[in-house]
Amino acid sequence: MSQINRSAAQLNATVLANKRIGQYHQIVFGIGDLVKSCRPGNFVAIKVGGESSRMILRRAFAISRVSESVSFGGTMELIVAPHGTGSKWLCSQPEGAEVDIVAPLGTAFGIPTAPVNALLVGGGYGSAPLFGLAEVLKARGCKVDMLLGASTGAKIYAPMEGKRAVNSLKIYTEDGTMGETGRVTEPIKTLIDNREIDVIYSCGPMGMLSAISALTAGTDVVHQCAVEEAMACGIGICMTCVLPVMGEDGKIAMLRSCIDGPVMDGGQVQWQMVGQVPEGTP
Amino acid sequence: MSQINRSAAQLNATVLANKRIGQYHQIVFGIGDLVKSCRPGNFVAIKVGGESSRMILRRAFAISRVSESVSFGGTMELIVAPHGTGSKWLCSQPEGAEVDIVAPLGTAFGIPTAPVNALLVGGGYGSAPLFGLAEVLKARGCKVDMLLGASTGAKIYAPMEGKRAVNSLKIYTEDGTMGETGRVTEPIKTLIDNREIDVIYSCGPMGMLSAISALTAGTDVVHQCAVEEAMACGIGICMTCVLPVMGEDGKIAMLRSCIDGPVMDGGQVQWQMVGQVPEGTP
Amino acid sequence: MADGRPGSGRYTLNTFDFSTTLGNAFFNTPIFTASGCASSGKELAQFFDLRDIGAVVTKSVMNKPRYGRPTPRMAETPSGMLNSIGLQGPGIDAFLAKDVPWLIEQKSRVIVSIAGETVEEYATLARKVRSVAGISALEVNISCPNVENRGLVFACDPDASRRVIDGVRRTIGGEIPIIAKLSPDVTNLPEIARGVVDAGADALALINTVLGMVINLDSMRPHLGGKTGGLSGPAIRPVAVRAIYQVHAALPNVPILGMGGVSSGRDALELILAGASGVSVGTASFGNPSAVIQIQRELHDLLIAKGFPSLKSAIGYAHRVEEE
Amino acid sequence: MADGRPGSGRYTLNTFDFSTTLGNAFFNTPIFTASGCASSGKELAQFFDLRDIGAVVTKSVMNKPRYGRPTPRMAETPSGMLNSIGLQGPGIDAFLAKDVPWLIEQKSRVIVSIAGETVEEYATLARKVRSVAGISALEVNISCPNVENRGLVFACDPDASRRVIDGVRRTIGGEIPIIAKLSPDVTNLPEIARGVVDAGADALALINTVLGMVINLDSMRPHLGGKTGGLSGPAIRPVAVRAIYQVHAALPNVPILGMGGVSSGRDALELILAGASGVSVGTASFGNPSAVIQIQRELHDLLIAKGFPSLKSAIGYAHRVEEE
Ligand SMILES: Cc1cc2nc3c(=O)[nH]c(=O)nc-3n(C[C@H](O)[C@H](O)[C@H](O)COP(=O)(O)OP(=O)(O)OC[C@H]3O[C@@H](n4cnc5c(N)ncnc54)[C@H](O)[C@@H]3O)c2cc1C
Ligand SMILES: Cc1cc2nc3c(=O)[nH]c(=O)nc-3n(C[C@H](O)[C@H](O)[C@H](O)COP(=O)(O)OP(=O)(O)OC[C@H]3O[C@@H](n4cnc5c(N)ncnc54)[C@H](O)[C@@H]3O)c2cc1C
Ligand SMILES: Cc1cc2nc3c(=O)[nH]c(=O)nc-3n(C[C@H](O)[C@H](O)[C@H](O)COP(=O)(O)O)c2cc1C
Ligand SMILES: Cc1cc2nc3c(=O)[nH]c(=O)nc-3n(C[C@H](O)[C@H](O)[C@H](O)COP(=O)(O)O)c2cc1C
Ligand code: FES
Ligand code: FES
Repeated sequence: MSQINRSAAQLNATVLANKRIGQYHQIVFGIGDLVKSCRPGNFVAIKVGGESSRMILRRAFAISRVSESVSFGGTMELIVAPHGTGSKWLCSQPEGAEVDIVAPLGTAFGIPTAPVNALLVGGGYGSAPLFGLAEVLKARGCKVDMLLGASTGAKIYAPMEGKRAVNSLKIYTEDGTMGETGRVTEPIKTLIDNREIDVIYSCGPMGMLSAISALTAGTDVVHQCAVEEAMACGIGICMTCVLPVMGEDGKIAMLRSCIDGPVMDGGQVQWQMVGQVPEGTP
Repeated sequence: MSQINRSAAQLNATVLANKRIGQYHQIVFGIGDLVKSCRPGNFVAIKVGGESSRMILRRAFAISRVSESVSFGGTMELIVAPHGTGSKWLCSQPEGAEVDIVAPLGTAFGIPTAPVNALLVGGGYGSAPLFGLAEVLKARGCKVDMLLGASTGAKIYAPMEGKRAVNSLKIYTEDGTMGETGRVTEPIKTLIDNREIDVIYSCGPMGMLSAISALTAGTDVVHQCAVEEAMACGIGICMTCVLPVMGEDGKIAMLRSCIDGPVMDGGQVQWQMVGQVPEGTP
Repeated sequence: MADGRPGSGRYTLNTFDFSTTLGNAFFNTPIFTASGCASSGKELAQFFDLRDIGAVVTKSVMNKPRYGRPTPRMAETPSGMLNSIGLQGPGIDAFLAKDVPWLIEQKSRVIVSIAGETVEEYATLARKVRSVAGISALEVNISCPNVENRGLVFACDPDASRRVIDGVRRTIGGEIPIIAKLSPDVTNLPEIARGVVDAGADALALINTVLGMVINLDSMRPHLGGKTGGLSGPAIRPVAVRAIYQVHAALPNVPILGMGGVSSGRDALELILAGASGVSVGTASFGNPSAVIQIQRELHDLLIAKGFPSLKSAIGYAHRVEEE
Repeated sequence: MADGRPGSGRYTLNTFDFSTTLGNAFFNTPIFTASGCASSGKELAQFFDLRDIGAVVTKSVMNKPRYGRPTPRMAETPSGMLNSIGLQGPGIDAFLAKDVPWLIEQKSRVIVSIAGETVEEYATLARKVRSVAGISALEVNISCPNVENRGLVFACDPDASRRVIDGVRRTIGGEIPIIAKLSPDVTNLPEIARGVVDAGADALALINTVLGMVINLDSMRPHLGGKTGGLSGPAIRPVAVRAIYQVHAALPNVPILGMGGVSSGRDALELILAGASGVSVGTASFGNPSAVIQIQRELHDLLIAKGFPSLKSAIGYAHRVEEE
């Protein structure tokens, strides 16, 4: 049997809670034993719009957290921005609704075997998977600092509970409505120059990931980023979600961000070429 | 301004009640003052499937009854068979849901100015508009007898309250699970021969309407029937719902059952040619 | 900033120019009904004032009265529908005597759509239309079977298309513009378009329905009385956008009346950016009797929100070459 | 009751014959993946056993490795989607060395789909495929731009289509059947079909995607990196049914692998009644990773419920002439 999608299963998950937090919805699903296969960085693909919907493709969302509780069994939390018709539909699902999901999908953040100094950088709802990641890193003895940014305060997702797992948390908004005014990438250069961090984990808009990659380029800092490309299938069969990535052989390949990602090595992604194809294509 | 669709309005109607009755759903909508324009025989066209539905056409349903109450204002009742995706969606709408309707549409049953002996014949959910009609006829001093038929008892719709308006009610089912075993058309010949009735009002499957027209042909009995043809628009603009009908000029015309019907003169409809076009078509 | 580039909402409701032209015909707004989806106009008058929209495009009329095709004439399909009406209608004489005067009385702009089975029939229809005053344009629906050539649809045959338009052009003179309505079911749409423009069409209507079929799973035969039918509605919108974009790229100076699956202002804008000078709303009216006027309002507000100074500045805007 | 007529459920799971053939290739079931919608098979193996379906049709492979088109490569449309992948792939050598052996090891039936830019490239690909054992059939995707003729898609040009198939036929010999995959974007599909059959195609695959476009309302330019894309999904099902019905009527003895918007057993049956001997499931797998196997189960049960003694007896049943 193939190794691709090897933990993935399709199931009807029940909405256990759906709460508005700022401009997002925090939605909790009952997914039973599937939580055991979910790792920080993985995502879920959700069927939207109900039975007779004209929307035929699933929508992808990062798994924010999973947990197991006595009363609900395994649960999975998503942080969803009501963006277009599909995500708005999801945000409108009441408690008790059943939703068709495929999970877990994609690569996970690599967890260091030894304690390291980790910087977690999240943009907008990109912070969602970082809190679960912080817990895992913390358990491994890592020092975990977090930077969150967004255009405005209502787009910062930073739950109280989540903050326990981080050593420090700093927030940046472009309009200054929360935390510092400015971009989340601003303090990173100093942190790198001062050799305060060994690895950066990032999740957020492609521009942010690209900017971080530029800062880590030529340094020893490892940059693991969760990319976000439009996906038609989420399971590797359609080839719509590709990114140019430098391979070990020094050649650029168009890799599928759904199965070779979403977590990728930021240093290998050819950011300047995203949305293009490499030279020399027939 | 045109006379076509002249009482029709489009509005969001609230579902006030939705109750299963046998194989049907009795659904009551709040439609306010629009009840004043609704006549027995008119129908309503309903948008189904919600915002992002792949169903782009409205579904037609006969208005079963309208009434005005102090607590709910004007209400409209439909009897809906869960047939395919659209009608099932409608049957699944909970109390409080808002549904986009266009009503009232189409022709109404003609009401005699003098008291007559009327026979009302309903097949399946076709009985729905007949009870409202019975009340109007009764108020005009008519004698109202009713025959209802269906393949099986669960498909007979005959509400308690409705029976008050009729002098007699006889039920026929093909499988004998309710009333007499047999077809609703069986007793009609005798009633006509015995000159017990002046006018037949019918609503139900096309086969039933056609059979009644055959029985009234050559007699003095007027036959007003509510036909049911697949309708794309319900308002006269698409020409999908046509039936061959003999005009006063002795020529056959393909009339739109949504605006020249659903109530038509059964004696004029060219039943043997339904689903065909008249000879001599270019 | 150059003319025709969207700014940032500087244009207001008052200064915004919503008008459009197709050949020498002027319309206050670019939103029209689609032929066959508004009958002769009367039926929609209950839902909005016909004067408020760009024009009523009437159902394609033939020379003689016609019964059309047997029922069933429609089948709903995912985000679309098939129809096989077969051009049922009263014939051109009754139509010009009754339906057109009513529309003109309402002060509605009228585009008459004609359909024929021979090149000769089209010319006859054009001659009759010419004799009536008050018509803004003539839409020539050439997606009809050519009885003189094995029933091959005119619009699928470059030569037959040209001959129809040529005959119409010569009959009607230069008074009212000719809009040739094309079928997307061809290998090379720009070629057909170029042919009819060379033959005298002032504008093009794109697209007619896409040929389709549904098998009824009860009878296990084709569901429609006419077996095949025309697919319309949102399902075909990407085909319409492609067709308009392709033809506008090939013939940038020929105005296009776009249609196909438009059911919101954003859909209409998509067709306009692709190259349509006006947009007809068809199937959407079946699901929503007020669709035409609602779409018009949405388009108006959207154009202003996007910062276009006028409808005209948005036409074909997706083709611009300058770098942002 | 004559053979091939549905009875009333007399056939049970045990006696029902679900098998089909395309040319001389035999398949246990008539449900396949669609080229480009299952990659090379591995990705779906988590969701069902590849041995259980009729065959895996692999993504069209070219002679050389290929990056494909720039992103965005997809746009969702009402009940459909556009794609513009541009045949990204590893090239035939790597494909035959790695992907095909894996599938054969899984005991999956394999149909290899090839795509080229010249008549010569198709022949080269066919020669390479011929050298590998265990392949059930060759699907020749001719909906590709012909670099030798102004990028005109092979499948839109009767002559170029014929030459491709002729070249493949002569290279591959008679061992495995050739399935020519056609585009619906042509004026006369039966003509193209007849041409490729005359040139040696054993079967036809109908339909490839329909050419479409979406304009992005933010950038106000074509949304896809490749500007136009192929429309697939339920939106195009009526076009697929029509294409299959038309071609089966014209060439009743040529087996058809049908596809286009199939997302349930009832959809698959529609295509089979129209004339398909097998059905490929494409876009439906994107929305539902188990779609192929679920559709297969539903079709199986539906055929039995309708009283067909075998899959074969349902093929083209909508064309029957006898009165009921
Ligand atoms: C790996 C991954 C993880 C993600 N995690 C989250 C998350 O945790 N929270 C969250 O709110 N959103 C997340 N997104 C983005 C989310 O998938 C889109 O917001 C959503 O698909 C939009 O669908 P729609 O119907 O609301 O919008 P529409 O714009 O109507 O969607 C139309 C089509 O475009 C695609 N699309 C639109 N926007 C995006 C986008 N930004 N990224 C990818 N596809 C898009 C849709 O999937 C759909 O196919 C993630 C995306 C990816 C690929
Ligand atoms: C004037 C009129 C009055 C009606 N009154 C009632 C009523 O009171 N109660 C009731 O239960 N039903 C009534 N019907 C039938 C009802 O419209 C159909 O059952 C319903 O449209 C089926 O839609 P669906 O999506 O459930 O089925 P589907 O089969 O999925 O519908 C597919 C398409 O076919 C059309 N269609 C399918 N069946 C019919 C049908 N029998 N008649 C017309 N169009 C059909 C649908 O409108 C739709 O466009 C009436 C129909 C008409 C024309
Ligand atoms: C029921 C129906 C009838 C139509 N009749 C005509 C017609 O008579 N003449 C014509 O040129 N187009 C006719 N059309 C095509 C429409 O004018 C339009 O080109 C097509 O439906 C695409 O637009 P839409 O998706 O907005 O409906 C008809 C379409 C439908 C759905
Ligand atoms: C993302 C995607 C990629 C495709 N790639 C190919 C391909 O490589 N070769 C091919 O012959 N067809 C390709 N197709 C077309 C499909 O095989 C199929 O013919 C078409 O999508 C219609 O079927 P569907 O509606 O079930 O998807 C592709 C379709 C999609 C959606
Ligand atoms: S989303 Fe389909 S391959 Fe990645
Ligand atoms: S349903 Fe459209 S004309 Fe009657």
